[in-house]
Amino acid sequence: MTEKNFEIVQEPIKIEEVISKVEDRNAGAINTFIGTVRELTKGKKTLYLKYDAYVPMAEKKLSQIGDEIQAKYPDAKVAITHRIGELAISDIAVVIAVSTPHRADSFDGSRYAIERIKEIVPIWKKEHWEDGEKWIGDQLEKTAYPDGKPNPEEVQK
Amino acid sequence: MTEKNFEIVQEPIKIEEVISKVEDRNAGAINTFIGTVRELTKGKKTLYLKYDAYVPMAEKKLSQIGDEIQAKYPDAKVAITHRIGELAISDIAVVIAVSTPHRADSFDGSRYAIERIKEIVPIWKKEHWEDGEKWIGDQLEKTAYPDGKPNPEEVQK
Amino acid sequence: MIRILLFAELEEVVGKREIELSDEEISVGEIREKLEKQYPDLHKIRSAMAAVNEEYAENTVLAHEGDLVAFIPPVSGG
Amino acid sequence: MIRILLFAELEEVVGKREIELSDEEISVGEIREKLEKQYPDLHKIRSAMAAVNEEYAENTVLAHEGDLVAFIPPVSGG
Repeated sequence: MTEKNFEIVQEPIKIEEVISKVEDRNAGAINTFIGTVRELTKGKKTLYLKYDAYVPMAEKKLSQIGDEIQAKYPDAKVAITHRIGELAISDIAVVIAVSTPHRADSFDGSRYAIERIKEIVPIWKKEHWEDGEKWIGDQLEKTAYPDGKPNPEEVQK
Repeated sequence: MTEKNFEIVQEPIKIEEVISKVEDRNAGAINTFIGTVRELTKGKKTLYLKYDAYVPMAEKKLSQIGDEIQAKYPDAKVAITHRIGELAISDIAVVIAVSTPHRADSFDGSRYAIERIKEIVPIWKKEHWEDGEKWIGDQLEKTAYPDGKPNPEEVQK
Repeated sequence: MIRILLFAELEEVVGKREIELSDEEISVGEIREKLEKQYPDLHKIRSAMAAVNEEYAENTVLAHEGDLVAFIPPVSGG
Repeated sequence: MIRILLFAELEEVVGKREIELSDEEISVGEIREKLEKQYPDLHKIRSAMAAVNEEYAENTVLAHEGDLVAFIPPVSGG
């Protein structure tokens, strides 16, 4: 079996292909999270994004996230594909699929995966607007670094 | 536009078709919940399921769930397709897709939808085992009615 | 005439999905009693929800000539 | 020789993704200081995470000849 459950790809992601990797006779639930490029972020209009990654480490960390989910839910199956390169508005950046026997665990696993991606997986996006461009360092959709610099407490971690 | 966002169908559900109904330039997140037929439930081996529905009311109630999600998250788009008829192990019974600008809301909306389906949408499944068959009245994956009868408090509601 | 729809186990007990009542006006609760008298095995109708014209309705709701009343056992979609 | 990888804004400041250090043994923290001295605009390397051979590493970790050390600014995948 040469199927890879944790991948960084350049081409458009086929959602059903990712989902099919987690299908299982004892799965009653599959949760899928799809991250897409949205046009407006904090009122600013994005023209397109560029994603870059430290590919081998990123695939390793995606796989680690899968292991972490299985440690919590031994019957879970997990697949994650993240795309890099230039993406237009509405393009799919990431597809996460988590199957479990019961539905609550599939939601939890999928939610966990997207949060962990934003913490530990070496992938970066650069937003391109009409009036400029910027690498985004906003793992948790909370912090923006308007001056391009996190504050001291954040550096400590 | 003849596209229906809330449907009861007889044929296999195409996941990407449901997802495409909620795509939006300002959606950054799409959560998809897929309910599949699992082989084992409480140790019992299911051979196949039969779903039946009160179709017009079921579509109306699915649509109401969409309205409830939009009341909470005005930017959300919701699509739900539920299949009825005979389903084999691993077949898809329901696909829910919820798109929102931010990811947390897509998870919440999708989770809300599946819980509400199990409360208010007139759809029933009948499990077929090697040694028998039974209509399941287990909306919330908590109660089974081994004697085919809910207890008095449940009747009151 | 009032049309009555029965689903899932209720349908199986009665042997058909649709029956008719000749009443001009009758409450949902009275329909339950009437049907259980007519079909003694239909006790599960007590725990079913009811809908009049595709909206859930309490026992006190009145159904009239031309209405469609459905009895909905605990649902199990998803 | 120790290979150093720089990503995103760090890569842009230096103008290339990969540089090399001739050290035989050097700590991650010392590499940060050395690079910031060499590239004064590279102050953001302070807030970057570091990885040695594809595993996250603290400043005290020692890199040796043949190791691959990456500096990983705040990530933003997903």
